[in-house]
Amino acid sequence: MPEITQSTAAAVAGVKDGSTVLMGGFGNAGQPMELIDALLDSGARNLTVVSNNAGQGDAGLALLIKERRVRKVICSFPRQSDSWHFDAAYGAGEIELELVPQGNLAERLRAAGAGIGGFFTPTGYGTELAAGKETRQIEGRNYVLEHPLRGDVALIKALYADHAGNLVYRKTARNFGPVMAAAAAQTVVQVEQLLPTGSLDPEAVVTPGIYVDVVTVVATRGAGAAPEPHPAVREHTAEEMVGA
Amino acid sequence: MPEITQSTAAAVAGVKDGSTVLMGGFGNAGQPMELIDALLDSGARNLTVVSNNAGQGDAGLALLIKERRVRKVICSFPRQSDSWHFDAAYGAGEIELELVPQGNLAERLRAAGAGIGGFFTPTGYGTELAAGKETRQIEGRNYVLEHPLRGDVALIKALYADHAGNLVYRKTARNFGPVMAAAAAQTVVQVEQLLPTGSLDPEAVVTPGIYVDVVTVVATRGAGAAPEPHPAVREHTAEEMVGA
Amino acid sequence: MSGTGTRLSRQELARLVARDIAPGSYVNLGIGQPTMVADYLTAEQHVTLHTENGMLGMGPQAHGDRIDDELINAGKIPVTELPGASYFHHADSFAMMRGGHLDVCVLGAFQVSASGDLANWSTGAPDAIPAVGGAMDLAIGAKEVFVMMSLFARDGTAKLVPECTYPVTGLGCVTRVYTDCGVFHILEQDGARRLKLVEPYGLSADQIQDQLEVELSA
Amino acid sequence: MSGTGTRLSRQELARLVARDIAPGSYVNLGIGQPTMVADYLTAEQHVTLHTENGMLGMGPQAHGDRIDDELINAGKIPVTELPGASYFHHADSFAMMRGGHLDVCVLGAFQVSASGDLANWSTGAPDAIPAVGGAMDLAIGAKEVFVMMSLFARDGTAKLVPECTYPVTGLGCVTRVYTDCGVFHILEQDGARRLKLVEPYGLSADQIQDQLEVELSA
Repeated sequence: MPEITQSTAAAVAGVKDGSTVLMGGFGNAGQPMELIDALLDSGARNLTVVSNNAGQGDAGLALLIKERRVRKVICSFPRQSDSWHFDAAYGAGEIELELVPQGNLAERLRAAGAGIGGFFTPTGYGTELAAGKETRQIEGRNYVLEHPLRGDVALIKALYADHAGNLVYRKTARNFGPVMAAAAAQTVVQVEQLLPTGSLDPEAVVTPGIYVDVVTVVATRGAGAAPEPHPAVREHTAEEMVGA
Repeated sequence: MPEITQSTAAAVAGVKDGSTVLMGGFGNAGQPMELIDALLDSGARNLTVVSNNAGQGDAGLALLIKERRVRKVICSFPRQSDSWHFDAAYGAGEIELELVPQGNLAERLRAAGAGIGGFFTPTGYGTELAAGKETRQIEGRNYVLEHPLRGDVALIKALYADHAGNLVYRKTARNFGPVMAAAAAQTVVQVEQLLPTGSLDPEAVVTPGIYVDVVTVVATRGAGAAPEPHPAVREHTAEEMVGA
Repeated sequence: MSGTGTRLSRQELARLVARDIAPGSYVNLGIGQPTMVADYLTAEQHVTLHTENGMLGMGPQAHGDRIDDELINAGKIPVTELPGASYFHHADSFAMMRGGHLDVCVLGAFQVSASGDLANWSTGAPDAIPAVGGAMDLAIGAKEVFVMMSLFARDGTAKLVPECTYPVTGLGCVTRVYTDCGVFHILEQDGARRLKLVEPYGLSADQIQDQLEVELSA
Repeated sequence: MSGTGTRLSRQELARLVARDIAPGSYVNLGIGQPTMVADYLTAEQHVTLHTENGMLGMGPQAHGDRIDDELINAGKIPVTELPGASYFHHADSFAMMRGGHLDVCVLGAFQVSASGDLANWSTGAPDAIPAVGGAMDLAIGAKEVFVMMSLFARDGTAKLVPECTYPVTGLGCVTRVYTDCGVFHILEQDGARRLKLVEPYGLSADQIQDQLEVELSA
């Protein structure tokens, strides 16, 4: 059963100086912006951030980098037209970058959640990004050995949670959420709405509640806005309703 | 776009003598019984079958084994109270058994579908089932190297398919279906009902159509029985409907 | 550390295990005797049960009209679904186990060694058909592995042993052993694992020590 | 093997690629020029588009009211959803690519070698911020990798080269190269990869051969 909190500050309290933080999102889709804002306010520094990108514009991860709270970024695509804060920090030698092909990033996170100690991937074989890594030919194909990528805390965004912590996402905002939720010691999720246990159909749950430690509601689509239909949300009977 | 066939015989025509066949199911739940019956009728022999169990009672895989069509079984749990046909074949030395811990079986299938060349798993380390296998200590924990398990054909059972081949399952009958669908060169699925494309909500699809090659309808719950509600099935508008 | 006057029945043992599961835990109960633990979990404990064939939020065994052949547990017994449940495929289910996300797994055993090695999948009989199922995944996956077994086999030999003589399921994985004669904890101390008797039943601690070839830690 | 009198425009090139995609294919179109291929795919081709940020059944770019910040493609451009679509997470999406399930992937390139090595992620400039995204996964994952590029760089040097001088994205992965001056196939013959010009445009086959340092196969 996850902890439910109304405070984004309380939600991110598990992030300490020096923590490795997994941040969901692909571009802005699925980026837990309000949790990252709270992390900025928390003052935590010397962070290692694992995320697909290295921040955009003047918001979220970009601001953490601007404020030099991030020691190292592990990502696949730091260079964007509006990644000026990362560009500046990198140019000044004030941030470390570990560049990982996007699928290896996703698979390393998946391995961390799945208890896999390492895996042979064909992606990156023969390239600069595999330099120095162990390789092996298996059945005539060349592979690189990659290792799991674990987080102390994952900050992700989902559409709905129930009180048991089950999550569903919305369209391509799903992206890294499910694998990061399983790869961190503590998973913090911001959702549009929190529903009673029994409201999400077990066939359509994407992230089971076992992976979720803290839930906070951030209605980014406007407070009081009616939630849009989602196939997982079902009409619930009194018998099925648990929690509130 | 999968091939749609009304004939289970046509559906399993891709299985040849000597094929490796992945068979879904955990016990009877999710076992594609009618496809296996068609496979028995096809006369294909010298098969390698990958499945969690080695057949039960006098049906499905048990009959294939009884008829000595199966050269080798790769499974986690062949010994059951009613696995007499496997017991007899094994006792007579007429079937080979590769015993794999259930989670390694699932992960090897997953690796095959995901293009992973091998992976280090803690499961089985130090046991008879890891005898002779490469091991490695990673960050203080001991692991065994396991390799992908590919099929020529997967035979699985789902609840509904749409004409694009998207699948949803029912309760614990989901089990090995999704990983086997991705691990075989050809995936054949029997479903209760085939729905127009656009009927399954994209948020709730479990197996995307890209993994499905042949679909056949077998109404095991009684022909003409009304399908039970499933969260993925949506009211479709004329605009959304494609196919028939 | 005071025991009762009598050995524990299977029901009493199940109640004891249930009592020791922390509120809010995610738990997998193995096939056989461990399944009985479910009967003693209270609603206030908010324990979520996992079954490795692809479900969290498993409810009690199904009877009568509620039996559904496609809603079964790992022992292939029809079960029910509780509010907050979820279904997932086999690779995801075993990733959940292997990845250390379950708090407790309760298993039966043929033998447990003093250092927590578990033997519960094979008697090593040469003519037996080997079958492992999810035993090895369960053994190494959960944060805590509780074993339920009788302390002595029918022939009187102890099942808590210096080294397993049956084929092992996993090494150093058991954290607690619940037996009819007492509860044992296997604790990591100074890099070594020590076996400690925390609650004797029916026999005194000294009587238990006398019948074991392993040395109990103080 | 007869070409037209003029080099191909980018639109003509996109049309050519679209024509060569087999009906019923699952296709990933890379960021930039490859995206244009979508405009020339016909409904009768029943091509299903994949975007690596977690979707099959991607529709055209979204405009106006249909723009949804949570429905974007790999280039972070708002797109639409077609009937039969499905969403999945990043690990599943890249498993789909790496596992060889996509029929065709279309990519841009800085250079392609005669043996099908691809260089499209980095110019190797020492002061540039490196960024790879999904390029390396796309390069090695699909059954066929089509490259779209101009045959010559702005400085006139050929981009079809004996060996890539830019950092490679993947080795031996490209199967076809679509350029303004012609279409090349990279074929596996007798264990070696051979580069074959199948359709010249604007230049004759001899003229193209004269300007390349790689030998074209007959």
